[in-house]
Amino acid sequence: MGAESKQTDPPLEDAHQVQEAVVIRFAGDSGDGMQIAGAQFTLETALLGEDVATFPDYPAEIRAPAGSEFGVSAFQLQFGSMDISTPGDELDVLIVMNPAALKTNLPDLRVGGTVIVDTEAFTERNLAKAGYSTNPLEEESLAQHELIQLNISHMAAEAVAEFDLSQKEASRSRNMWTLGLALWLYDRDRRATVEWLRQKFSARPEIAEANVAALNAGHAFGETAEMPSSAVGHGMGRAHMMPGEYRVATGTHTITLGLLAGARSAGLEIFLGSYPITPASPVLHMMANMKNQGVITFQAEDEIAAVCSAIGASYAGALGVTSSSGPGIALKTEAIGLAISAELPLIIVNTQRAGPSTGMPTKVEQSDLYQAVFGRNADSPLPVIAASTPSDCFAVAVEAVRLATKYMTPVFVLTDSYLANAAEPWRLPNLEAVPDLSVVFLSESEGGSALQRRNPHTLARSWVKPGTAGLENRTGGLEKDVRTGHISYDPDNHQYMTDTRAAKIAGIGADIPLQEVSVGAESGRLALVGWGSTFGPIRQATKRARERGVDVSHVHVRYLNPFPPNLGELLGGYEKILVPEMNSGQLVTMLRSEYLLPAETLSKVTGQPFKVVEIMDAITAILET
Amino acid sequence: MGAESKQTDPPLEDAHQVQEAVVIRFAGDSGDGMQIAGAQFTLETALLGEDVATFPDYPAEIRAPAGSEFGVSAFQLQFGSMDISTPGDELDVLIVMNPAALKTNLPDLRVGGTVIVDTEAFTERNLAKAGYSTNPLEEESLAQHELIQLNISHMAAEAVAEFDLSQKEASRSRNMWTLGLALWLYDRDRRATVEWLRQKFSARPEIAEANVAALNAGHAFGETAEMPSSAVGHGMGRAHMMPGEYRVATGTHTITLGLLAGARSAGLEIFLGSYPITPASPVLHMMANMKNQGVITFQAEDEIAAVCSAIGASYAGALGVTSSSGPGIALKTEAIGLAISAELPLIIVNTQRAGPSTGMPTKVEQSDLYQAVFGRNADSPLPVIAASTPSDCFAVAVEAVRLATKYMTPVFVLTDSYLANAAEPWRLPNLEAVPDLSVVFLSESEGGSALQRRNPHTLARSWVKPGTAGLENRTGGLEKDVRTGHISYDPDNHQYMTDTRAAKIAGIGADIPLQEVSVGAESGRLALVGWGSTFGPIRQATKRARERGVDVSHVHVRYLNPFPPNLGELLGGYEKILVPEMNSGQLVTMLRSEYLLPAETLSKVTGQPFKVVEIMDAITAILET
Amino acid sequence: MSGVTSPDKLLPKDFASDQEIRWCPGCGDYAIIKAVQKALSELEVRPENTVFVSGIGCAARLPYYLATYGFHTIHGRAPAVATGIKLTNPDLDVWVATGDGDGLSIGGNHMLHALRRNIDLQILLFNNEIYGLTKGQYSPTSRKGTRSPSTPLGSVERPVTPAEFAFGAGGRFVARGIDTQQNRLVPILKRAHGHRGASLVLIYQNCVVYNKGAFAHFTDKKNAADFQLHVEHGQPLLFGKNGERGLRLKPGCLGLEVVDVGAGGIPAEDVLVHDETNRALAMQLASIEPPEFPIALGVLFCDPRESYNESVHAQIREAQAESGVKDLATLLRDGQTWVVDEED
Amino acid sequence: MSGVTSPDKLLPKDFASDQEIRWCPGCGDYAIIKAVQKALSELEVRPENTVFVSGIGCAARLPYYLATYGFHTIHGRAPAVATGIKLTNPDLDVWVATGDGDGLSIGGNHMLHALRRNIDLQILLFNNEIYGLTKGQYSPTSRKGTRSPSTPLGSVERPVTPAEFAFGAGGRFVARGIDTQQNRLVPILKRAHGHRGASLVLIYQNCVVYNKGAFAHFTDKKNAADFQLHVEHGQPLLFGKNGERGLRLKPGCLGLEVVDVGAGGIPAEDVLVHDETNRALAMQLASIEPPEFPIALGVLFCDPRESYNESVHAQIREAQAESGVKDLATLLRDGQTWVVDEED
Ligand SMILES: Cc1ncc(C[n+]2csc(CCOP(=O)(O)OP(=O)(O)O)c2C)c(N)n1
Ligand SMILES: Cc1ncc(C[n+]2csc(CCOP(=O)(O)OP(=O)(O)O)c2C)c(N)n1
Ligand code: SF4
Ligand code: SF4
Ligand SMILES: [Mg+2]
Ligand SMILES: [Mg+2]
Repeated sequence: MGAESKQTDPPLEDAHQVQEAVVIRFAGDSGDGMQIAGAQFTLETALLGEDVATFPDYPAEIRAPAGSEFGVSAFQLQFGSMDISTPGDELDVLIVMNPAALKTNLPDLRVGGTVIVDTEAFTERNLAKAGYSTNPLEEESLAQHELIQLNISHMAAEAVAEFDLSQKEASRSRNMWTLGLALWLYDRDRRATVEWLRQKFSARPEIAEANVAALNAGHAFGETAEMPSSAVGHGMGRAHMMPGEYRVATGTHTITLGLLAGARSAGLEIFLGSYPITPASPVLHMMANMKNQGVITFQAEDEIAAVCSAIGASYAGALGVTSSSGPGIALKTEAIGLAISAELPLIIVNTQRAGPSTGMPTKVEQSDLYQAVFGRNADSPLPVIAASTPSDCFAVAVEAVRLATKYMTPVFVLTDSYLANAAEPWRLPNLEAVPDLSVVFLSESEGGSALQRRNPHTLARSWVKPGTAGLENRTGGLEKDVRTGHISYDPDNHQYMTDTRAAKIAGIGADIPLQEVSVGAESGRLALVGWGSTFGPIRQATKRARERGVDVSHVHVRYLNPFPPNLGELLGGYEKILVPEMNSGQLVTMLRSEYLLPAETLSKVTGQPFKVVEIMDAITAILET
Repeated sequence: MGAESKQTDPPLEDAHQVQEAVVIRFAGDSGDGMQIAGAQFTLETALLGEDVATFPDYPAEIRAPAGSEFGVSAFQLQFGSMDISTPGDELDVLIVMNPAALKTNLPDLRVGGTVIVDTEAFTERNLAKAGYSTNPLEEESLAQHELIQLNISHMAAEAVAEFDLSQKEASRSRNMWTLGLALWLYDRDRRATVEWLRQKFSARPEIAEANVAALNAGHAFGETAEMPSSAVGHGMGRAHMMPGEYRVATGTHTITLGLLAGARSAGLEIFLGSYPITPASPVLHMMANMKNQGVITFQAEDEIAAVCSAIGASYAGALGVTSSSGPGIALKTEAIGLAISAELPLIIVNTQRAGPSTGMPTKVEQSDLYQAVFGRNADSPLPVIAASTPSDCFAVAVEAVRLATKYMTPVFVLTDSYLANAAEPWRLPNLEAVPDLSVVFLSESEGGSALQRRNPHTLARSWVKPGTAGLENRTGGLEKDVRTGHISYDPDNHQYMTDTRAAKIAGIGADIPLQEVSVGAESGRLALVGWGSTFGPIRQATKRARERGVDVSHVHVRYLNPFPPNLGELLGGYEKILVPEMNSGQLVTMLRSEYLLPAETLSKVTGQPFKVVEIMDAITAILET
Repeated sequence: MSGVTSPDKLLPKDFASDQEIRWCPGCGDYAIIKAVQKALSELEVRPENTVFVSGIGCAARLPYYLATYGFHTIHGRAPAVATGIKLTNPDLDVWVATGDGDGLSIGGNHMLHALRRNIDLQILLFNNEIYGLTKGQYSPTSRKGTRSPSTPLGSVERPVTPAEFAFGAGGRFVARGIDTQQNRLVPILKRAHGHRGASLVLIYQNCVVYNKGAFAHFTDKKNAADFQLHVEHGQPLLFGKNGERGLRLKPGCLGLEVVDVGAGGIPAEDVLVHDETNRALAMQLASIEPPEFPIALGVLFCDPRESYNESVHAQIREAQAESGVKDLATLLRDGQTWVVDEED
Repeated sequence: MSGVTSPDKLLPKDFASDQEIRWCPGCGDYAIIKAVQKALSELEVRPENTVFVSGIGCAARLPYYLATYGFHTIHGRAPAVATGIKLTNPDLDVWVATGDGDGLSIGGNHMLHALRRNIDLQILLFNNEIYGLTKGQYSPTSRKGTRSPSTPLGSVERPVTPAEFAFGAGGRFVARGIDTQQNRLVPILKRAHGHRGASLVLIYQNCVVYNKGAFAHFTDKKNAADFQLHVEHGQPLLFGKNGERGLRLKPGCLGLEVVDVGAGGIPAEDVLVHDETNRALAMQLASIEPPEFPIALGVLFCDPRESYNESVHAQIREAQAESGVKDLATLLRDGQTWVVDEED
């Protein structure tokens, strides 16, 4: 089964209205508040009923020197009435707060697109910092675009002049002025933003009101100034969203809530053992914010202690969870083997980032699939599942809880920095539909070894909670006798236990949904097989290609180990298989090995998500050969 | 290319003389000196010119309680004039020092085989400890075997009575008495053993002489007593060994010497950063014994520090080596990524053991192949090579030095607990044939970034040694600009660097020998594809099957990543491919994926090496289907 | 302890599991386990509420031989696993069994942070100054010059003094004992159990195979009186066969000195009195060693602070009291929501 | 420092690399790097013989900005990498740049063992009591109650005092300085360089973004005189605007106390004199803190022992002198050999 899409498929006549979406990017210095402007634009847009997808992209540096190229922080979003599943390939509108932002972002603006600049920031000093020897605003280079020059800094300062702010504080309102203008351009409300500002600055109302004033001023400017008509957009109308209650959420929100929902359904406390690392820390932060929900978070001294504490928690009868990113996961692999050997539930969330080694910590990649599936010493199988959209993280988290507790096994959940940070309208899950995951701890000894009693169907051993009289036992990482649970070096026993561990995980294949086709037909000339956050661009590319009559389908795999039982047969129905991945080709290795199908790889390893057009080009190319 | 065999193929008429080999096992308490008896028997046998293969198998416990089943220590060897590449499937002769040893080892004795017991140890107490309710010496159970009851303890004590030994010391000479008898049975010299005893106990000559006396007494007993003729063997004649100078060596000796030979040829100091772990510690111990060779060994606080110190050593211009076993390797995977990113040579020796987790530390398995090839975060390719016999470890170690320094990359060397401990006659390598691996450090800046100067053929960057004026530079685990070596988050640069890292390792494929067929034809009905220490049993099984006219070949893969360039084509020439592995099927996954060939797995995960007959049965089975 | 049904006081032997012990004959670990079983019995704890967590090593085999819950984890990580157990279920008594390699080499960082956080664990560190299980390599507590398989010419490293390390890590309970001194070890173990916070008990343990007699210079009968100082809170720091020697402050500096007491020496009342809440004194006691000084044994330091587990749960309770546990539906709706109607 | 050819003394700026510095404006790291460059210049070391090794964190970015060799390794592991470098080439000056998270959280074990072994590294620990690079989570040195993204209700952990930890680890050189006090930091760095063994320099560093003013209670101008005690070997432990306060032994116990000096107080000669080789004193100085005491700054302790790298190489040299470096052919033939002839 691929990831559930929040979209109903639009009626056919809508399908080609690609223009029914707009891509806009706010870009400025790290300190310019672009992420906030983008997030609020997203919220106002979502509240309008339009669909939206976002892509925040910020520098690794905390506060890079003002005006430097590497200090540019950007927030891109695509919105519209159609099925929006990516933040967009090319920009229709680019808003830049300084020369460095112009320099680094202009290449992404489409020909004919609009660029709005804050002229005040185009000083000689700033131009020099961005490496411009001449002022681009005075040059040919922007001729292909609609250039709107506004002294935003000045107008924002005027708008907040009446408030008693320091100069620094006053200058921070530029982002709200800019947001106000952007909201006007696309005919969006400001109410949610006003509310948000007043709540955020409740301790300093003058700051809240100054920001509201700047927001209103930007909006008013749009009303009164003569904005070139080409730059003025409009409401796109509501997207064809599935009925339900929605909010804007990132993958961080959804995965955290999903884990909580799963744990509640299982009747377990959550214990998160973690160690900060970009881009995985937000899960720790959000969990830490749920102390009032009884969640225990433990910031350990390192990733090893983090995973070990989670294993201890599971041993003691809680749901042990640990979260990190690739380099931190590497440190956990020995301990994950212990959880496999001792057969304890454990959820390992890997928010992937670009590598190898420290790599590019804030950039996206999905290159830890090998690590999740194969990255331990000895035969140590475990289930691996991946989320495909921010919304999908919720269901994946619940599923992880189900698998971990039902099969007494560590479970890998793969997300990435894109999913963790990107926001989209999230249809709130129907909590009644969350499956009943109630865990039953073994409560009395029924003869034999408490530890080694296995459910004959799942092959899972029973979960024994310390504190239970009569079930005292000793376990650990040494091989265990199949009957007694005691240490055993017996050759046949080791074979049996190894086979049992393998069979237990393989058996999960029969307990997961069959693989469905996300877009397209169940057989044909070409299947694009994806996993994780490539869902959006693959989906869009497939849809667009199909609109053009190309016989291509999109299959998105959530269950990466074991695969859904019908996957091989399904894929066998296509003439060609192309596997787009943000790595050098990892899923493709697994598919080829498992099914002996000549799947090919479409690899992108730039730290940036796929563009739709890149996948469309690959479709064309593979079908031509 | 498979592992080089030390054997010339015997002339055809010899090929069926399977009886020209004998399998003998010494078994007793951990404290009974069985490993020494076995090792000396091996040496005397090898010195005779016979071929020999050994299998020491000892308990995890340091000094298990005397007489307990789990405290039994055994040493098995096969010797003869034929090509001996395994320690043998079934025992011809079993020598046991107590009831527990009889109990645990008897099942391996062939029908009609000889069992020699030390009757003195068959006390009620010892029988009870071994779980015997009655004395097996008085029972039917041994009827299928030739039982020889000797009061070894008593006779040994008498032999040493004249020396001034404590009772404990005197009783320790039992193993020498036993060895003396065994040497007589097979008509072997005692000289090397006498020499060894006198050297070992040079500080306490009375102990040396007592042991010599015991040895001689055992031998004399054979001469004078009426030993059943069925038990008396004979010299087998020299095996058809390749001409050359030989010694007896384990994989620990050969790998250590190979690393030293490689480093000397490269002109580099060796730095070993390691942390003790069974069964990898002997490499550390042997290296630590080479301080007088200038080798630096650093017993680090943990495996992470061990690999990091080795990386530091390589950074400083030495050959950094780190050694461990699976659980310890798991801890090194993050740092290995650093060596990949910084492009530094590093040799990682994994002496594999049974898992998952702590598993069965003293037992053999080859289940860390996935970990070596795939077990890191992100796209982080590196070469992986495996040794197939104790002798082969030398060449593999030299090759690891070549690849690491020529390609500026970490290299995984896989061995296992069998190879590390098993002894065989080792044809001393021709040191002139060790390739010239001279390393040239970059000595002057020729413009551009010192770090990022790449050899256009190997794609390796140059090695810059701190201390070199004018080449000061900064490097690390962040992504580096292809031209300057500075930190870069540029999307295209990351793609380029990722591709370059992949191409560099893939390029090694063109710089390694083509895959050869170890036994059999270059195409046919069936290929057995192995790697690592399964070499011996696969070779024997293939040869025996071929003697019976079965069309089967043996292909043994040393280069596991990248594969030899002709491997796919070669394997394509067989109708069926069977991959025997001491894991749940790891190489088979890689072969299927790489070549889309329907290779099948023959898995054995008992902590024991394959028996020849197990592989022969599998050959029969697969060819019948 | 399967099958225990009566709530009667359990005997030491009731805390023995059915597993055959696999330490070498003569190993100091045998004495330690006896003391542990006796302490558990005297503490009248329940096996089901007791968990022993260990890493890897000979010492770390301890849990297998106890009839409590036992978790034999991975090398060096027992304090981290135990932290997860204790935070999850603070009602459990959680003990850690570790060695000088497990606890101070690979596991040094977890030891540091467990002590610093002051989580309520009893940590028993069996210090034999050697890696027993892996056949005798030197450890971070091995003395300089130790010949071992990995240091055939003698180690050149300066060892760490575990008690000093514990103070540097902020430990609030530090005690020392000798494997075979059951009468002294049992009370120490009981004190450790009583201390609500991280309790570190350092046990000199004789590895008869790889480091035999490493502590003979103060454990041997003939040396015991002169080189063992058994400290007791409120009691003068006296040692020697008849308590004829003692410690006092070295005048004018921050050190201690050995003095003769009584006839020919200083008056008994001038001898320093042990105050287990005096960290500076305890740290000095941790550092003194033969031949100049005796080895200080017993509870060197005990000065409790709120334990980490108490603080964590207090904070959770407060947060819940303030905002209440929200139901999931409410949590999902954090921030603004909107509704898309059927066929809008 | 590409292109340096003249052996002339290099200026501080000659130790700056061509990389644009990426710390936040106002970060204390700017001041530290200036001090480092000045110290390198004054030490007249050569850039090519100098290696800066770091882990991950804001602090760990230091090597990029220095014109020496630089290795930015992985989180927490710099001391281990540096150990390999120093053992391989003892002629190199090896410095480690680390943070409170890098060096004491994930890297605490390597720090312990580097100090214990006494390998000749200069370890600069930038202590801002926060994880800067990962956006402000609390660290093992953060004070109890620290609100951070991972402790929104305040941390409940007891912090470690880095200098105490260093003593527990057996460190032979422990010094403390403040980021912006260049005139005091430079001499400290030079002393660290001069000490042949592991030198730990703890630097209070202001993270203006996530933990601004964490040390204001003793670094602010108005507090400096009363809460900074700059220790100097052989000099009395005086502080206050006019040195009108001092430390002395608290009579009858093992502690220190603050006393008024001069008019109305005790005579100046009764004030304790700093002895940097007195470990007990140094440990007390490491522990005192405001408001009761000032913070002790400067070289708290320096009492050299043979360095690990010296010992390792001395042992190798001895072994070689004894048996000589054998050629490979001889080594191969260790034990007994025999010859199989052609066509035997
Ligand atoms: C990750 C890992 N590294 C290394 C080992 C091997 N190992 C097991 S126990 C041990 C040291 C034991 O020493 P200590 O903790 O002092 O315990 P003792 O055996 O002396 O009681 C080592 C190195 C391991 N099991 N796992
Ligand atoms: C294995 C691993 N875990 C976690 C991280 C994330 N990380 C990078 S720096 C850091 C902490 C930095 O704190 P500190 O050492 O105090 O340095 P500062 O930034 O405050 O100077 C963390 C947690 C990482 N890079 N690698
Ligand atoms: S090796 Fe040493 S510590 Fe381990 S069981 Fe034997 S005597 Fe005890
Ligand atoms: S986050 Fe803090 S420590 Fe890091 S550069 Fe910014 S101010 Fe400095
Ligand atoms: Mg030990
Ligand atoms: Mg910090």
